[in-house]
Amino acid sequence: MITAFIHKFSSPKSFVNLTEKIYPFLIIFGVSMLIFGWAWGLFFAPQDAVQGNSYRIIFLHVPSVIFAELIYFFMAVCALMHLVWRVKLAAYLIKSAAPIGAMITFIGLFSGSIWGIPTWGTWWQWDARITSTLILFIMYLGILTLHGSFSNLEKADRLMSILVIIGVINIPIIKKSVDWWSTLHQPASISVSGSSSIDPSMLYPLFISVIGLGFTLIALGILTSRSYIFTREKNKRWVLEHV
Amino acid sequence: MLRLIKAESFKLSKKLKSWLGPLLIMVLVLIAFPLSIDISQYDLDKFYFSIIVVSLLMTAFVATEGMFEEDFEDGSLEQEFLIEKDFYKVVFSKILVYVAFIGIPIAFIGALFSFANGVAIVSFAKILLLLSLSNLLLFNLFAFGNALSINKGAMLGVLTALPLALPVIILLGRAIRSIQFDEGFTAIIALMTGIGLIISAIMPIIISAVLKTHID
Amino acid sequence: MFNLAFDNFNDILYMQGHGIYVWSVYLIGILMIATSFLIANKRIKAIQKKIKISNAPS
Amino acid sequence: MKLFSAKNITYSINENKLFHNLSFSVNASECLHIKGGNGSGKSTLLRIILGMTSPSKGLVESCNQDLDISYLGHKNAIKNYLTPRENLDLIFNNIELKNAFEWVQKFGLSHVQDELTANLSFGQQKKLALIRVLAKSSELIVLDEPFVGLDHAAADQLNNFLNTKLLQGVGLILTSHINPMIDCKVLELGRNNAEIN
Repeated sequence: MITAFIHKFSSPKSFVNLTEKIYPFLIIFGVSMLIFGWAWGLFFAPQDAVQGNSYRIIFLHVPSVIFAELIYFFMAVCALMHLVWRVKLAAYLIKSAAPIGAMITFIGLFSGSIWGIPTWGTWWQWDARITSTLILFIMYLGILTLHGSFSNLEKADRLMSILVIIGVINIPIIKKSVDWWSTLHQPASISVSGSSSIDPSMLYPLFISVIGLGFTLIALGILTSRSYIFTREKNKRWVLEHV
Repeated sequence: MLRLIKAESFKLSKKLKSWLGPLLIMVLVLIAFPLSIDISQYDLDKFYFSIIVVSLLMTAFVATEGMFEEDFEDGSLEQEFLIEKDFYKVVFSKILVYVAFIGIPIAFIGALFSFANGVAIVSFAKILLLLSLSNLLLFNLFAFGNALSINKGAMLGVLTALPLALPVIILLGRAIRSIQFDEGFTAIIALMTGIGLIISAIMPIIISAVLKTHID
Repeated sequence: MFNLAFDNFNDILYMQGHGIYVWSVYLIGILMIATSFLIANKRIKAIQKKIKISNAPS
Repeated sequence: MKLFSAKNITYSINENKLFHNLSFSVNASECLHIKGGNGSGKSTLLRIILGMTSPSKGLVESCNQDLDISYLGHKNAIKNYLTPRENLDLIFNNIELKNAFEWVQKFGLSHVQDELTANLSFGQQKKLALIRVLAKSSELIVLDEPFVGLDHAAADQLNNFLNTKLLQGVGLILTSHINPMIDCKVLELGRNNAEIN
């Protein structure tokens, strides 16, 4: 029953048809929210008492890091769907989401490093959050490389799904263990985003940019997955009719 | 199961470079690292354990390289599939044999060298136990990486399995500190034994699924 | 809430010495996201063209 | 007695169909010869029968859950850093081992049985690989191009052996581009269609 239901609503054809309809709304809403949030954050939000103006990187950095992890989580759900119910679309989505995840993780790492220079005086710290984000980045690359190394694409889909699931267990473990490790020699001296104590005038634009980046990334995901679905199913009749 | 363990040990004993190579690398790294630091300036026993961790990682990688590759290439895996219908026993006994024949000797060498570098004699057994357990974990994880890329050699496997080894390294570092300061060692060893048991039970299931996908 | 935090355009660029960090991060971030949109669009065009050519009545 | 049956098997790689809606069955004492050009999917079909590859559509049913199968594919499952004797030791238990060494003599491998397999000729290695199938008692024998690399005498021996096995009630499936001296059903794989004669 469940299997039949899932397969009916997860055909690549209906996915492409649906996403094509909602794409314009997503991209317009996402980009305008992003512009609004960033403009607010960059020009109108007050200066931070401690960090000065450098904290304005937060409006790009925090959304990136959030989606770096959310995208991986999304991929893990897809991987489960692919392995348990053999949903082809799920594998296509993993493959198209991975480069976006890698890109946004890179932006998160990069913005964090640049932010670190004026704030901590160093661009790198071995604390739990940064280390696990770096590992996340490496895992995205590993997933992409693994998928690229097979000529039989169905095999590649399955192995990639297994790796994604192993990775989703690994990320929190690394985070916890680094935390545990670093509390041994020094208490965590730097907290990257003290989100609980943040002022509302900074929180609103941050919230808006998270939503904006989220919708923009969904739109991007729709584009990449569409091109990938066409590539994989180029011999199917519905693709011919669609193009 | 006994048949598989016997066959694997026989095969490994005939492949000189597969078991002697990692041992030699372990010895070489342990000799070479102290030479590359100015001993008079630094306190060697402070650095020594990080050297052991690095060489453990390297040797575990070298030792597991091509673990399943040969059996995949020459078709032995297909034959095992026809007999067992599953790879769990094959994988389990292979990892067991590799840990017994390569992992534990490496741990012994590591413990011996740290003993030679001024660690108290009571710690020798502790370090041996600790390194053997870490090798059990590392071999399981790298075996997974190797299984993923049996069609393309080991490099890809390293890339995908190295992040998995990170918690093990952190745990190892923590345990070594506990030996140095002589506190909380039993708790950490108990934790590592628990993780080791769980991993060696679960990893073969995952690896077996990977291998099944490969012969498909 | 919507009072400009800066006095003039130069202040916005300079941000009391932090401008170089802030603006370079945003510039590179925006460039990367925009480029991925362009690449995705280009790929879709390419694959559509390829499918059309390979299935054109000959 | 039916050993196994395949129903409506379709297999496709990367959305390209290799074969479509194949149905056949093999009984005890029956031989199935799978023919077809290069890349027509002969080996893949064998692997589907063995349960290694899962078909895109369709069903393979063996009538006995643990059907004893001997298989020899393109990969000969021989360790070339071991001698033939050690290889056989690795594969067989004590009872089968005696049988295996009889075949070593029949194939004239006695004088090389303690040399490294890597130094043996292609034909000798092929014979060694065949012993895996010959010395084992099984209900179904599956062979992928068994005659490639064999000399006349060995090919005759193999034909004789397979014929006696068929009489004993063993099922046989093989692919070969030369016709074996065995009475077989023929399954011809072609482009998107297949016929059984």
